[in-house]
Amino acid sequence: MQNISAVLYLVSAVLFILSLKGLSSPASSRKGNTYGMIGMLIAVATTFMVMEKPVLLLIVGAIAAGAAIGAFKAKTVEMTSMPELVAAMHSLVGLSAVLIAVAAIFHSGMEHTPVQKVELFIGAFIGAITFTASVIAYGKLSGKFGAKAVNFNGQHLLNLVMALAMVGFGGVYFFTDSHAAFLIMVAIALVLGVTLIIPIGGADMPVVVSMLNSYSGWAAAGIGFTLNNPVLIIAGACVGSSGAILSYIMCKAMNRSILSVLLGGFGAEVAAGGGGDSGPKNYKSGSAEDAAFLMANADSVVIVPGYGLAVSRAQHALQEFAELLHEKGVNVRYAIHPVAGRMPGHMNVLLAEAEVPYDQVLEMEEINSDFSNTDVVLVIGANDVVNPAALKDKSSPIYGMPILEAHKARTIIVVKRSMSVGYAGLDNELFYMDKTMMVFGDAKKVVEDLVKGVVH
Amino acid sequence: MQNISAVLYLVSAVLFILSLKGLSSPASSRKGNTYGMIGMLIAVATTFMVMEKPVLLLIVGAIAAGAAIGAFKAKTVEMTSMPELVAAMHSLVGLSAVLIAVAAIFHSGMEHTPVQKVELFIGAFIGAITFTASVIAYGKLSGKFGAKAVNFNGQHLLNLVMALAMVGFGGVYFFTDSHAAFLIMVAIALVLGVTLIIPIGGADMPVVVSMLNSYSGWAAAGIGFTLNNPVLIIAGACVGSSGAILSYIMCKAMNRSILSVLLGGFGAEVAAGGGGDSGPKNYKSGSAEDAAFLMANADSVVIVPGYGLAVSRAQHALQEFAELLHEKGVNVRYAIHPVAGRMPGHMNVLLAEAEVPYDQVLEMEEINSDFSNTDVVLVIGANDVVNPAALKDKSSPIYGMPILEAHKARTIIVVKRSMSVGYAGLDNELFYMDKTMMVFGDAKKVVEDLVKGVVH
Amino acid sequence: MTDPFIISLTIFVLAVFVGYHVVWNVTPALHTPLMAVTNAISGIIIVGAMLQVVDINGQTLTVTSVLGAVGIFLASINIFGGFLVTQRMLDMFKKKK
Amino acid sequence: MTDPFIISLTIFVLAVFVGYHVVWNVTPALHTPLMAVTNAISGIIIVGAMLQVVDINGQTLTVTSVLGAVGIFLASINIFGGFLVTQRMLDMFKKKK
Amino acid sequence: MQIAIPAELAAGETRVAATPDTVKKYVALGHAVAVQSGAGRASAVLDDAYIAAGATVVGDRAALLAAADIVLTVRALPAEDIPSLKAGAVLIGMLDPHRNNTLAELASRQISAFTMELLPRTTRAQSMDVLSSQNNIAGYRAVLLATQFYPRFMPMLMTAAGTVKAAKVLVLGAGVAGLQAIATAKRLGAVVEAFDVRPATKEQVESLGGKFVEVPMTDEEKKANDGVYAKEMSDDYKRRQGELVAKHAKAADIVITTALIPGKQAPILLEADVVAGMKPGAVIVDIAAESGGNCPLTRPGAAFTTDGGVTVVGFTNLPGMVAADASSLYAKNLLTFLSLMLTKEGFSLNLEDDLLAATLITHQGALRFGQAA
Amino acid sequence: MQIAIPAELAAGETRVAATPDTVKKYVALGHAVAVQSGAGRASAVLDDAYIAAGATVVGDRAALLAAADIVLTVRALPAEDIPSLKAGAVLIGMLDPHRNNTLAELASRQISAFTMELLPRTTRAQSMDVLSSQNNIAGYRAVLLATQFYPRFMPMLMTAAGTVKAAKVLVLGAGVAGLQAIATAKRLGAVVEAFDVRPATKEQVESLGGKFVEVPMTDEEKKANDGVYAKEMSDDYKRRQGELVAKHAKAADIVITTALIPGKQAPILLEADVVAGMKPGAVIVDIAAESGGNCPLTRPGAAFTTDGGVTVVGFTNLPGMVAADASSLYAKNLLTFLSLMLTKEGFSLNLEDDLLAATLITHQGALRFGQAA
Ligand SMILES: NC(=O)c1ccc[n+]([C@@H]2O[C@H](COP(=O)([O-])OP(=O)(O)OC[C@H]3O[C@@H](n4cnc5c(N)ncnc54)[C@H](OP(=O)(O)O)[C@@H]3O)[C@@H](O)[C@H]2O)c1
Ligand SMILES: NC(=O)c1ccc[n+]([C@@H]2O[C@H](COP(=O)([O-])OP(=O)(O)OC[C@H]3O[C@@H](n4cnc5c(N)ncnc54)[C@H](OP(=O)(O)O)[C@@H]3O)[C@@H](O)[C@H]2O)c1
Ligand SMILES: NC(=O)c1ccc[n+]([C@@H]2O[C@H](COP(=O)([O-])OP(=O)(O)OC[C@H]3O[C@@H](n4cnc5c(N)ncnc54)[C@H](O)[C@@H]3O)[C@@H](O)[C@H]2O)c1
Ligand SMILES: NC(=O)c1ccc[n+]([C@@H]2O[C@H](COP(=O)([O-])OP(=O)(O)OC[C@H]3O[C@@H](n4cnc5c(N)ncnc54)[C@H](O)[C@@H]3O)[C@@H](O)[C@H]2O)c1
Repeated sequence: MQNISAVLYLVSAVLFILSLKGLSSPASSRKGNTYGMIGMLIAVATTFMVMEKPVLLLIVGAIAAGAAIGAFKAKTVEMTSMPELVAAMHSLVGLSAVLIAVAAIFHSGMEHTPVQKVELFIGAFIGAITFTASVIAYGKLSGKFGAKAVNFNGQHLLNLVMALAMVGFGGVYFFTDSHAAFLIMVAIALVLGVTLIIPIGGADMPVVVSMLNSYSGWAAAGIGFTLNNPVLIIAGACVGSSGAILSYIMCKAMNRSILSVLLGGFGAEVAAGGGGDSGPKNYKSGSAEDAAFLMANADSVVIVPGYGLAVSRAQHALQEFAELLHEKGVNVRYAIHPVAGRMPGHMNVLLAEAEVPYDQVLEMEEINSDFSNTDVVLVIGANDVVNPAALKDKSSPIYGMPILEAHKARTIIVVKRSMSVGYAGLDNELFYMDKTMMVFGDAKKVVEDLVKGVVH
Repeated sequence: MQNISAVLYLVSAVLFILSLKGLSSPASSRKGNTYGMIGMLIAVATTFMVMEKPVLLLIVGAIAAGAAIGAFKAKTVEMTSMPELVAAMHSLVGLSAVLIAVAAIFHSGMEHTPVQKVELFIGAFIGAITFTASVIAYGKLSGKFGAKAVNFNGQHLLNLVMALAMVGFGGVYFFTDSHAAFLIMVAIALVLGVTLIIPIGGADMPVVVSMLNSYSGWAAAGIGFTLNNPVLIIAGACVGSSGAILSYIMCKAMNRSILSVLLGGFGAEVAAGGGGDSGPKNYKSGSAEDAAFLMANADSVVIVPGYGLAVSRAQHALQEFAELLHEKGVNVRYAIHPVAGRMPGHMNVLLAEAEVPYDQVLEMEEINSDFSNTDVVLVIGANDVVNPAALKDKSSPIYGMPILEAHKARTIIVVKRSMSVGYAGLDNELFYMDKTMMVFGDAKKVVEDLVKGVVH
Repeated sequence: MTDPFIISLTIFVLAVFVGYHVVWNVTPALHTPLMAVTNAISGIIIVGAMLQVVDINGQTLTVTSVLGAVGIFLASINIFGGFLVTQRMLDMFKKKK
Repeated sequence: MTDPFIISLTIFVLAVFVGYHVVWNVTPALHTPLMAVTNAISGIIIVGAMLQVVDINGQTLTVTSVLGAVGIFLASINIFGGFLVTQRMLDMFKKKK
Repeated sequence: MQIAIPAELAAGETRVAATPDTVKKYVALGHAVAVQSGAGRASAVLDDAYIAAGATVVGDRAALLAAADIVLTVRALPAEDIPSLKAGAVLIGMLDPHRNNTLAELASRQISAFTMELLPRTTRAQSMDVLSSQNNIAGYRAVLLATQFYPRFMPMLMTAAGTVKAAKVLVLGAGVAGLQAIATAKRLGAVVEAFDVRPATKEQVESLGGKFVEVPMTDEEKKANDGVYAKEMSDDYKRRQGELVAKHAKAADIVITTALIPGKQAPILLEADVVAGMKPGAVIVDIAAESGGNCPLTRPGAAFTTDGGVTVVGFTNLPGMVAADASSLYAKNLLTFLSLMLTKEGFSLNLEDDLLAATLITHQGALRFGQAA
Repeated sequence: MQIAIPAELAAGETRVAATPDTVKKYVALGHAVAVQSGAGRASAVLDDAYIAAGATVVGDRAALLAAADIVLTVRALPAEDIPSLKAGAVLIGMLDPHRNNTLAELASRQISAFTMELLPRTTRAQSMDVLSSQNNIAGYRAVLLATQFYPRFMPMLMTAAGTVKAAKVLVLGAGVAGLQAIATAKRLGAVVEAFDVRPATKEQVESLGGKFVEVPMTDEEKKANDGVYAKEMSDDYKRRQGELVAKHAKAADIVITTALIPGKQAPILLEADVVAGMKPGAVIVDIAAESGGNCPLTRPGAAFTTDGGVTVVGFTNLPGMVAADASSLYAKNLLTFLSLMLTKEGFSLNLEDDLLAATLITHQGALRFGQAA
């Protein structure tokens, strides 16, 4: 019995590993999710099997209630509030860890060894921090509360003092078995979760959520130690380490150090100067990898080159990228604005150098009506020639110039070095559209990264 | 005590993992090796610690003797016979596994549980197969014996019969504890090791060696199960699985299926038709990744383009590759033979299309004296213009034509689709030189792989 | 016999390695789904919670069992929510042949 | 208590995963050094051999202990040879800044 | 409205002010177009093509002009044509107002004359900017003209009979013409250097793969040349520039000069002694020949070889050497420009529009050009 | 030995048989070189440059020839020069043996005359192969010549004044000249198609980014054209070929014909009626003009425009239009060829050598050319 259950737990742990593995590439991701579900099913079933005298009603009832709520939330949540949902759910794991620890403490039929006490202590405080921190993260992400980063003097000192107090009460529990000390310790940890997270800005929240994810894994592993349950240990450790790695990867992609994220104060919202009008406007910026993924999964991509392409002489790399997309079955075309660049036919010269076939190169009149059916427009080093102000804003100096109507596409990716203006010296509202993603950097560098992102 | 040793074993297992990890990239490889050594030291020291009543003299003596021989071999072996040495050493692991199993069987102070019996059985037979198979592999690699693939009818049937017999004797041992049965089982496994390996050709030996490496890991893990020793299990399993993966990777790189390698019969020596003279000649062929690694680690690379570059229109990719090498600090130049291609200046036209800077493009007279100081020459789609026969063979129709003296370089990498001839219809002895590696494939495809190999 | 803690530790260390390697090459676009799935998997803590919901000396409604049940409830939300939401996200990536 | 075999199995399975992932991205040029190092590591079997070389009922030179000693000897060749030869190979890859 | 396209009478003028394409558009707008017979011949447009596009072909030039409400030309009409024009007619072309001595007469005959060279170079004006469209062609043509006189290969070639070196091309002035010259020379495989007084051109030259020859500039000098047009520079700057240009010119195989300052004599960039120091076989193409040339040796309209073996090419109508495309771009410029005034079958002139105001040089009897300046 | 380099007297011949580079080599070998004054002028080589290289410059042509052991020329010497030659002297050049009527006299004066056109096209001979070196230049030049007459742009350009389409270039015959023409036209941004009877050229054309126009061929036909030189084809094949070529020519803006069959009249590839169907403004450059032309309309040595507006260019000395490089490659070819015979300060003729045997057309009083055939 004991052996069978151990094997079953092992099977479920392996399924969890395969699940994580599956989720690391799009092709296998669906299968990965299924593995995870099966693993969970096996683990729960096995637990039923090994339990002596379970209070079945309570268990089944709790599961049913949780399942209903979870499934409902999952079905109804809007895709855009996904990160909030994930944050909210982390808080639940944290809370359960706390509850289990407390439950174990109050488990009158059990004596705890010193090692187990330490384990319970660790599980409880990590769980508590995870719980409140996740709640705050949820608030920040959903915009419900705390979106602004809160910084005050002595913040780090305060945190340190609390952490010490927490350990102190843990020590008291250890030596006296005092339930009260344990609960105080938990309470301090709950506060600590709040104070640790408030200085971090909304923009860094995804990293924080991933960190909390990692914490919740460690908490589960901690509980696993206490209960001497390998599936908890393995699943918890996998989640813990993979969450930590994921945070690290995300920081790297955002070009931030993980330390500066966690210490807060850097994560203020990105905002642009704008044309002096209506205050700073928001834009979204993404990595070349994100952009590559979007384009590789599009049906049609239109590339709008401009003077910046010429400046960075990225034409060869761009052609290579377009060819790669083409091989993946994406319909790729180039749209050339008559005054793109700095001399008549500037873009043609570049594309000819890179041997772009003439039939992929379209004039403005040929392509303009197609933009609304285009999945992704890649605007690369162009600015004025895609400025919608030319169509709409009578006061604009370029009013009346026909433009490439990139703003009509489903998604717009703009590659340039900064938010600064082009030849005509005008701000471009295209950059601030909801469906626009800015990818900052020298065009050549970015395109090379796009190539890597697609080759992968 | 027990706990301390377990922790130390764990530490040593972790060090082994770090060691393997380190070895997977050149930058960390040296560190990886050191980790491995430390891990081994800890494991051995810990074992001393836990042993009750060890026969110290015997142990230390055996270690000292082994160390002396091992160190001597390692210092004196020629770099070119490295694979043989590795194969030879595998045989030792296999043999030790057998010996340990037999020793355990004869360990009069111990009773074995059924599970342990199975484990001993598995450890012993895998070890035995590893032992003899490695000896044969060693023979094939060193050219001492058995280099030819041996195929006969009913080969697979014979193997099957022996395997069944082996399992049968294992069964007898299991039920009767008969030492004799166990020994017979081992003897059959020893024979099986030979018959399994003889049909496999010399060219596939590296894959086989890697497979045997994997077996030796499994054997160690098997012994670990018996002895309930986690470090043996972890190290053995890591070695076992990594060896298996490595074999798979190697097969993929050679474009072979692992099954066909292991079933043999495909692995006949590669040989070329030659000019009808002196029988088939041997050449070495490698993957684009190998070539990329060689060039990325060279100080100087000279690229010799020929008509094949033009045919596959690989010039842009080639330029990208050269630029990547350049960024890595490699001195890259192009050497243009006056009649390369099919029209005067053919190569110049191509390189100009790809915007290769003129100062990287050298004439034959400028570069010929440099070849002997060049680490790697990349001959890409060229043939006649690097044919040494033009210099040496008075009977050759191209005798007297000056050539690019690529054969003087330290390493030559030749990219072409096959061993077939060029414009002048002549065989080229450059391709058969010891320091030449052929990389087969369409030039464009190969160069793209080279780029990937360097970006990695 | 070795202390079970040490064994747990061994398993723990190996699992950390596995977790580390398994996600190392994840595509950026899968960050969110991956997070959701790991979140669901961390719901494995339900096992711990279940083990608390036992009849202690004949009593079914102890502090322990109730707290455990709440834990089960929370973890279940997590498990079902996590896997199903991942499913939904993955459905957004259309397949190409 | 769970059967030690199951625990060993758990550890074994995890170790297989680790081994698998750890070498997955190895550079081709490191195939041979990697093989040599794994070879040296598989010399860990020396631990098994050592455990045989004990005084059994006061006897030091039993079949078991001698066979064990031979095992130690062979494994040592392996260990020393493997690590040192790897060292030599790695020295061939010169460093670039 | 009746639109007339006379043949160009100026010597060597091969272009024409309307192509079948633009004729079709005018006709579609409800206007009538008459073309002088043979007007398109030198631009590879036969009379039949005009007819097919909906125009009438007229043999009698005077009658053609007399009937027209709008006359489109490339160059200014010769004086003898002016009496034929209808009073109040609109005349559009590159009328060369700085050197045109028929303006008074045009004014007196109540002609509304627009000259395209004076179009402001704003973003909106780009599609009517004849200087851009024609200079672009000139830059392209200048390089091909150079190859015609250059006794060597442009690209580097390594052949069995030896290696030929790539030509070194130096482009002076990196405006529209200069940039296109750089692009064309690069295409042919030459090694290209370029120089301009405006610092902004450095990036533009490099964006085409050329190397920029940089004369060190003070910050004020940089600022002064921040605009679209080049300014006259200080003597000190000119000296420094002269030395540097001389050094690069001596190493060059082909020099293409394009420097113009609007309305002024072209600046001298290549002194006679510099030319004397150039290699035998070298070629200079002076695009600025028409406004005096950037080289004092330039003989406008001709090519000759100096004693030192340097060929100086001063042909003046480079766009005309690519007549068909030059005409079609020019005609398209005019079409866009006219669309500022043409309504469905009618005509309206809004002098608030800066493009119209700037180009209108005679109107309702008044001479508007040169009055403000 | 005394080597003489007379000036070329043939009309329009701008090349010269030695350059300062090769002169230096001859002198270094211990020979004396005399150059007729002004011989290099048209190739941008001044007399001073020869003197600097170690030659003497001689004004008197007859004296120059009379003193020479070896005479290097580009074209055959005019009949009046022959009496000046020393008996037993060696004469090397492109002597055009098929049309040269001075051969008998050369033989009778005991001249050893080598004609470079007859050099076998083996791998070893490549560095002396004047046909390759000069045809290569002709192919390059032909494209530039076409741009000179073509009234449009070669590359595609999208500008504010409209888009200009890339020129369509059709190259007929993809030998050395044809391939270089393809490369040059591609460089300029044209869309290039090419056709040749030899199937092996398909891959070569594609290797330069051109599109091969394929006339379906039977296996025998393929086999027949497996060699280096084109063979006369069957009438049926010619009909199929004619139709296909006509179709592509009508769509083309520029046609460059290069098809030669050695020693024969050039094949007709572009019939008059095909030319009539081509677009106005189109240009035909017939590199084969000298041996009759691939187009019956071609006027060797001249360019003219048909009534349909198609310009046919039949200039005959295309390499001579890139005189400096043509001379330097030619001179290098001669140097390599001479090195088969020149020893340190001496001379030895080995008739076993296939290269010498094939090119020697008069020797020791005997006329060797045309005797075997
Ligand atoms: N075609 C002609 O004949 C001609 C002649 C003269 C003027 N113009 C004018 O030029 C403009 C052409 O429009 P356009 O859209 O091509 O150019 P643009 O409006 O000048 O915009 C170019 C953009 O490229 C970015 N950029 C510059 N270098 C870059 C690099 N290395 N990597 C990435 N991005 C880079 C710049 O943004 P960051 O600085 O943020 O990177 C800039 O906003 C029009 O206004 C037109 O009127 C055209
Ligand atoms: N330059 C001239 O003017 C001229 C003119 C005529 C003849 N030739 C002659 O041409 C020869 C030139 O020498 P070369 O070394 O450049 O060429 P080559 O001797 O003809 O060799 C070219 C090699 O490229 C390989 N190749 C062809 N297509 C390929 C592809 N797509 N990918 C990879 N490899 C490919 C072929 O081998 P696989 O089939 O195995 O791939 C072939 O052996 C000389 O013999 C010269 O005399 C030159
Ligand atoms: N609306 C627009 O955005 C638009 C349209 C067309 C042109 N332009 C700009 O107008 C500018 C002028 O174009 P252009 O080609 O008609 O100019 P241009 O023909 O008037 O002059 C050619 C070039 O010569 C340079 N030059 C003048 N004096 C010089 C000297 N002493 N030494 C060296 N160089 C000297 C000028 O700076 C200019 O670049 C360009 O910057 C062009 O990009 C803008
Ligand atoms: N030693 C060598 O390896 C070497 C050296 C130089 C040239 N060659 C080869 O010699 C060959 C001939 O070179 P060339 O340029 O002097 O040839 P060429 O000038 O004699 O002829 C030009 C081309 O016209 C083609 N042609 C002939 N009749 C035709 C017809 N009716 N229709 C279409 N095309 C026709 C020929 O096939 C040839 O390709 C080439 O293949 C070249 O590669 C070899």
